[in-house]
Amino acid sequence: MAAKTKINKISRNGSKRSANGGSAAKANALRVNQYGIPDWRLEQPEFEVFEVASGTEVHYEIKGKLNAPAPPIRESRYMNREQHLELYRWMVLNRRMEQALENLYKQSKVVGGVYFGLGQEACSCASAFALGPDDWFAPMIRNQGAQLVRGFHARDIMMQYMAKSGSPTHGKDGTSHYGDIEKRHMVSPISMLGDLLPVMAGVSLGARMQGKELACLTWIGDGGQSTGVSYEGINFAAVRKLGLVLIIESNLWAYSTPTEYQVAVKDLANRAIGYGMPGVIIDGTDACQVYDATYEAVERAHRGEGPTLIEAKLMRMKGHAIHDAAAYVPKEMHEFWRKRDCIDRFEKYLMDKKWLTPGQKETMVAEVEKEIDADRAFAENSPMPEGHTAAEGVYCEAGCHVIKPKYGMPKRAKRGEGKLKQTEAAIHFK
Amino acid sequence: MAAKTKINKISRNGSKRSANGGSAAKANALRVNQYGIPDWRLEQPEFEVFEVASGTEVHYEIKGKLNAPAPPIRESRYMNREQHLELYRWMVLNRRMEQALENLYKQSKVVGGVYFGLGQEACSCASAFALGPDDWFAPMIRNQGAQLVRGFHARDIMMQYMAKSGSPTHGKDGTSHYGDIEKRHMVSPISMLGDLLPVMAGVSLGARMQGKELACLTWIGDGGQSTGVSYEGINFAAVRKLGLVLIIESNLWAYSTPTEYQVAVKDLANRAIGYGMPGVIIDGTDACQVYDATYEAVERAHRGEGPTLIEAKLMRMKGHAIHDAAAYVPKEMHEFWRKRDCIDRFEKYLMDKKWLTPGQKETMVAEVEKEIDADRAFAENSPMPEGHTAAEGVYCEAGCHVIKPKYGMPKRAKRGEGKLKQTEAAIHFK
Amino acid sequence: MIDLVTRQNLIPKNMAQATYLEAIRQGLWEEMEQDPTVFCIGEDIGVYGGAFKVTDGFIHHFGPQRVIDTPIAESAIVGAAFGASLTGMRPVAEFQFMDFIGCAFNQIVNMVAKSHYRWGAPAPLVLRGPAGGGVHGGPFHSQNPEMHFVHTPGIKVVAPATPSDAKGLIKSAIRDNNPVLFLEHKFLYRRIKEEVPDSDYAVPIGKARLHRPGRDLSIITYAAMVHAAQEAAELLSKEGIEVEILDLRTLSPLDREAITQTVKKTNKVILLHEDTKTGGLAGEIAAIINEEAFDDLDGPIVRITALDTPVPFSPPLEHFFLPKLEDVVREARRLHSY
Amino acid sequence: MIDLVTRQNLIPKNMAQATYLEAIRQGLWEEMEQDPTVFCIGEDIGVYGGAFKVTDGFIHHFGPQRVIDTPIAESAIVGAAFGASLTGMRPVAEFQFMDFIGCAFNQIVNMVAKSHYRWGAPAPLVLRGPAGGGVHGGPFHSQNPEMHFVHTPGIKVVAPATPSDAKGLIKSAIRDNNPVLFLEHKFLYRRIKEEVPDSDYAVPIGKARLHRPGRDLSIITYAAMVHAAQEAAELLSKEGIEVEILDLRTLSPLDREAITQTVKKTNKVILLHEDTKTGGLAGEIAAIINEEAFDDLDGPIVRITALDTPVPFSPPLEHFFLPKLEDVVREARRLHSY
Ligand SMILES: Cc1ncc(C[n+]2csc(CCOP(=O)(O)OP(=O)(O)O)c2C)c(N)n1
Ligand SMILES: Cc1ncc(C[n+]2csc(CCOP(=O)(O)OP(=O)(O)O)c2C)c(N)n1
Ligand SMILES: [Mg+2]
Ligand SMILES: [Mg+2]
Repeated sequence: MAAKTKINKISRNGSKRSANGGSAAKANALRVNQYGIPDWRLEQPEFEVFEVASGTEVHYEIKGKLNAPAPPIRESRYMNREQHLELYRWMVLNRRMEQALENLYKQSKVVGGVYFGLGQEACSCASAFALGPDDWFAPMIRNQGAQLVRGFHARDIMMQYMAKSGSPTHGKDGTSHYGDIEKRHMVSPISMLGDLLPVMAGVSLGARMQGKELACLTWIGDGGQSTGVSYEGINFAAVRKLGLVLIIESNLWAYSTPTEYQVAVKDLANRAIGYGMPGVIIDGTDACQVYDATYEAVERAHRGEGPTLIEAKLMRMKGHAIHDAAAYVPKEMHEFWRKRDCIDRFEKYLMDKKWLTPGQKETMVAEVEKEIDADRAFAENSPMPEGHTAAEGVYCEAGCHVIKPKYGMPKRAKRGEGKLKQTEAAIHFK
Repeated sequence: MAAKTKINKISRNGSKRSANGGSAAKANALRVNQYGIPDWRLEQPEFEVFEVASGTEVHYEIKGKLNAPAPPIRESRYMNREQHLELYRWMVLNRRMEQALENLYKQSKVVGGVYFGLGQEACSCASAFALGPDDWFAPMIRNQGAQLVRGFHARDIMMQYMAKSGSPTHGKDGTSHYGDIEKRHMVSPISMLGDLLPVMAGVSLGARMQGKELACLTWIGDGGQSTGVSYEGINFAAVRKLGLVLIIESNLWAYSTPTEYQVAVKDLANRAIGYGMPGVIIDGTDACQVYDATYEAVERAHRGEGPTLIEAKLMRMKGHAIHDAAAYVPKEMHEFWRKRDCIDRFEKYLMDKKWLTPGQKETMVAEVEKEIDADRAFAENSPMPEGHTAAEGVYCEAGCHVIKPKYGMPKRAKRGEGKLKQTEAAIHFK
Repeated sequence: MIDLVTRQNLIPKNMAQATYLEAIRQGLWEEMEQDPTVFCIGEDIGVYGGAFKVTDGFIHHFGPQRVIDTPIAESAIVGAAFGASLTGMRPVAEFQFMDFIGCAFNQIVNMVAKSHYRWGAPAPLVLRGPAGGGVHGGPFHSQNPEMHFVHTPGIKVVAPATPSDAKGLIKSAIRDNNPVLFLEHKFLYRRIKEEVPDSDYAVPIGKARLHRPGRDLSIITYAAMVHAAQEAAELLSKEGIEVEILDLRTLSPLDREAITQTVKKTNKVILLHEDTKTGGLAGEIAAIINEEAFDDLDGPIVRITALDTPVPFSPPLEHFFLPKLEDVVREARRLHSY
Repeated sequence: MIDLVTRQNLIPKNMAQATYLEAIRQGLWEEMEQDPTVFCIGEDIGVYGGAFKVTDGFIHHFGPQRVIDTPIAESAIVGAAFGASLTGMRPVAEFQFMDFIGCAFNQIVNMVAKSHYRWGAPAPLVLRGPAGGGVHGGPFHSQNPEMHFVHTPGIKVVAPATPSDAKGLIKSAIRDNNPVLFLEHKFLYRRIKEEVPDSDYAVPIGKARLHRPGRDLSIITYAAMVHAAQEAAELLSKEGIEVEILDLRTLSPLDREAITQTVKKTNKVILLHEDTKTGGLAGEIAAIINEEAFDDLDGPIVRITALDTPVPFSPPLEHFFLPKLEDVVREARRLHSY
């Protein structure tokens, strides 16, 4: 059998690529940081968090230019008018749904706590909105907006929190801990931060074997990215040029811990250098930047060129979860970021452009509220699961699922006929 | 109680520091890589490893400038003549001891396999040699030289391999898997790669609480540094500015896996940028570079300024362990690096300087051989452990160890008298 | 000598009411006051005082050098604690939830637990944090990880059921020269309260506690299930069935003597735990009883445990999943009449 | 229906001699030939063929796309395998040594094992690699990690003792729609050889195998210890003690019926395993026997296991540590005359 010799250059982000890889990510870059990482932001906020220890007490303070005006929105290079408006609607739905969740909580209709993405709606919605129809995603707790954008309904999320039988997990798990591998291609997160990263790399790997280059979007916090498994997952994706699109949500806190105690580097996007993959810094409160950066990363993934690390700078505007008043956060910090609210600014941008009028907004909000009301009613009226179902579903039993390649049967390598030969080589322990 | 307010700026490798932190590491840098990482090497070898897949077979090939002449040794800025000679002796002892181990293995006197640091003696010995007397270290399997430099004897290592009762672990474990927290301050490695990194950070933390700034030296392979725990440990050290001195031994292979399939970045030292700590690239076959870079990192640790990442470029000159003929390594690669042998080049350097004559060398080698012979005889004649001791020592029982702070009782913070108050705050799950 | 005394006997004079949570706080605080080598390390334990507020206020009193917030990196936390312990410190590392212990599994099992055996380095550290369910925490905030460590030679495992034991055992854990996994049952944190000695006292590791003496059958259990057993015992007592309850307190090393003694006394035994069944502690105890008291058994050893599933989130599911009072009562009746 | 047949009956006509290692290789190769969704992922499994050469030659035949060398990152390996399985692939991930499974513990236990229960996503993947001692591998190359996963609902655990079972079970593991931990005993890799069917056959997961029928007492065991039991049985047979040996083959789910059946037959039972004692599988089986066949027991259940220590390196220590032939013979005699 004539053997055709194929030479695969092993991927290595060596000298041939420019400083920060992805030419796509670079095109738009007006500015790069000291390591050549593109920084798309129109404002580089300047402040630092300090630990202040008096003789009897320890707390955090902030110093810096805290009354700088909010920056404008950066023009999108990829979204058209309709997309802007659709995205705006998702962001409004995201926020209003979370307000509804807060109310449900206050009415004791929720089991456990509630998590919010307040101030981060652009980061959740615009990124999910930039995915192609077949692409996969895996949200974290703050990315409830992404779930809406990708086809779940407020009621699904409400029922998750209310532990209802009709929830996507039938009450087995709560919050954003659900998924769908059939239609919406959402991988369920688990609580342990970072474990999704290699999983999403693996989704890309599996699809590639079936001839399909997917973008696999996930998010991780500035805190969560400290886990070892995050590193393992990103590195693996970089080595195998898998379609991981990773957004690091640098929201300045991880529960009560300021990023200063999480990492010693100012821009987490710098870690891209060490992985040998492109990184980019964006303003996570600017829906257009989030969309465009994700869009380019998705395109790159579709071309099979490998992963992208997007660092979105923003602020967690509530406590870790509903029980947490975030008393440890210096007040000025919330004030500074409130002025940078992603919805307010996007709305103003759309109105300035005359793409949205106050009247249209009112109509849209009313529709959104109606949708939420209907979903809330549905969720409230749906039953709790029956106890005995707790015993079911640990294993995939006969007939429960058909396993088959989603994108077609992988092609067999055309290689020598080769039969299995006995192995006689030396080994480590005998 | 008058409360004196102390403001601790949280460490963050922000804009105030220059591109790659450590000014010490920089002083000597004639050259930096594209990200500003100092590169002390006098030669930047140019080659790449390729995976070649024919129709019936897959193997690795190498392409590049493979007949470049070996670079000279870089003048040390810190070692004097005696130190050069002492270091040379350690390297010779390191290599000859490993040859003795190989012979013992061939005579079936060793239990299990044997690991070698052939070609990496400079990296093991010169770094350990740069430590201060109180500093700690934790060797990996290839750093048997470091153990000799820090006060263990060839017989200790031989008895570890021979599983003798008199071995440092009394036969409980083998190879370099032993330690000493009393005198030599060596932390025992475990097989799982990377787990030592947070441990060494913790040693530095514990000592700091006792008022002592230690340098804690450890090594990790270009393969081993892919583990998540490596990342967690380095990041923690960077955030808390702990005295971790980390040498990444970029020896181009991890067992049979070329670095190209391990990481997508060319210089692992670039990861220092993402950690927010200084990184430096050295020629790991140049004892002077290894010594000087470690010396500066140790000084930095002693000043309490934090960790340093040293990437030593070199080549694993044998298989993974004695059973492995390394048939997967392209031959030219061994040839290329054989010309760069760390002992031959250091020896020539010393002879060129007239610090070492052929006669002196002969005497020294004879002494070393004598020492090894004596140690081998001792090890061979020492008994195996008695079976029943297998049951002993799982727990530290009364009287077995006295736990006390090694560097003095930590000072109590002078803070308010404060009594424990009841806590009533909201929590996550009730 | 075993320590089969009722709780009351253990408690010295100087006492005040404290919840299970406050009792742990007291024990930890007192040890930090007495011994400057003790320090705390974990996520959000400093200014915030920990997710459950176990170290609330500690940073103010002991300073940020001794109450250390870390990155989210459990393997680094355990590794750093171990490293510090090698220099003679006594670190107390918090897992925000015990469910996250899997993220440090290798570091605990292979680095820490084997260090004394392998190379003679003691690791006097404590790994502590909230475990257990019943609070609708779902699959990742309700786990009982004890068996992974009961099955790991070199680390001790403690799981107190009462405030007094919680305080006395956290102190013993800190003073122990071995690594100790200290499992705090989060369901109990603020639900139970009792008189707890103010003064310095400690409860020995490795000793079970006779929670309730009885005649007819024994329930061997630990942590939150002690209270389920107590409820059942009170109900059964009305029917004339007198249940003896043995609270193991320490899960590794197990108090074989106490286990044997109660079996020899009542000849019938129920093993009750909140952890899932297969591979759970009940199996180990069943084997011990077979080894030590086979001829004393007047009926089969009965296991009552959670189902072999992850911990489900929804209240009716979690209720179904967990061992229930009615299970205990039913099985006790059945065994009594065996 | 249980499957209490002797080995011989299971084996179809078309046969050739194969070692335990070759049998695994055959099974894996055949599945990869038959099903293009099966692929291998792990450290040094490609050009090198794996530390023990299980995948030797695979990369040449199936290509580097289906035999993937990874960075040293066990959590990434398991995570990526799981991710790929979500797209309908059937990944077979190798741990270079099973001792390193602790580095992927959280990913396995919390991501993979709970996925079907929590959100209905099946994870048809196999985690395989060499486990077990007796080769002087020391504390980190000899471990038996089964119990961590037997105690984890949602993952199956398989541990074959013979070449035929190894081949038949690796095939079943790959075809299973659930995650399966496949433990290869490295002591057996090249030490045992037998006729193994060439053709396509599979051994069902969840079924024990009657390795040797007997009358007087039962030894329930698995993996390498099956052969120790066999040796003991041959010795004891000369004394007129006829030992029945049940090879569990699958450790999770356990074949309760087969266990019960052998106990009901011989009324006396020894539980034998290489894993350490406390929290080992013997405890679980003791509890099952108590539940299923308490009244059939004519003597205490005897456990023979390794010591509760790490696996020591030096041969005399490891010998002392491991269950020994003389232990089995001695305990069998004692139990026989109970
Ligand atoms: C491995 C792991 N350790 C600890 C936790 C507990 N925990 C949940 S969220 C959180 C903070 C996360 O911070 P970040 O990743 O920055 O996300 P953010 O909440 O800011 O969006 C912590 C510590 C966890 N979920 N997983
Ligand atoms: C966590 C973990 N996974 C796998 C192994 C098996 N293993 C031992 S050494 C080795 C290769 C190490 O390569 P590298 O770190 O580059 O060191 P080198 O041998 O090149 O010095 C592997 C895969 C291990 N020891 N630990
Ligand atoms: Mg955050
Ligand atoms: Mg290497």
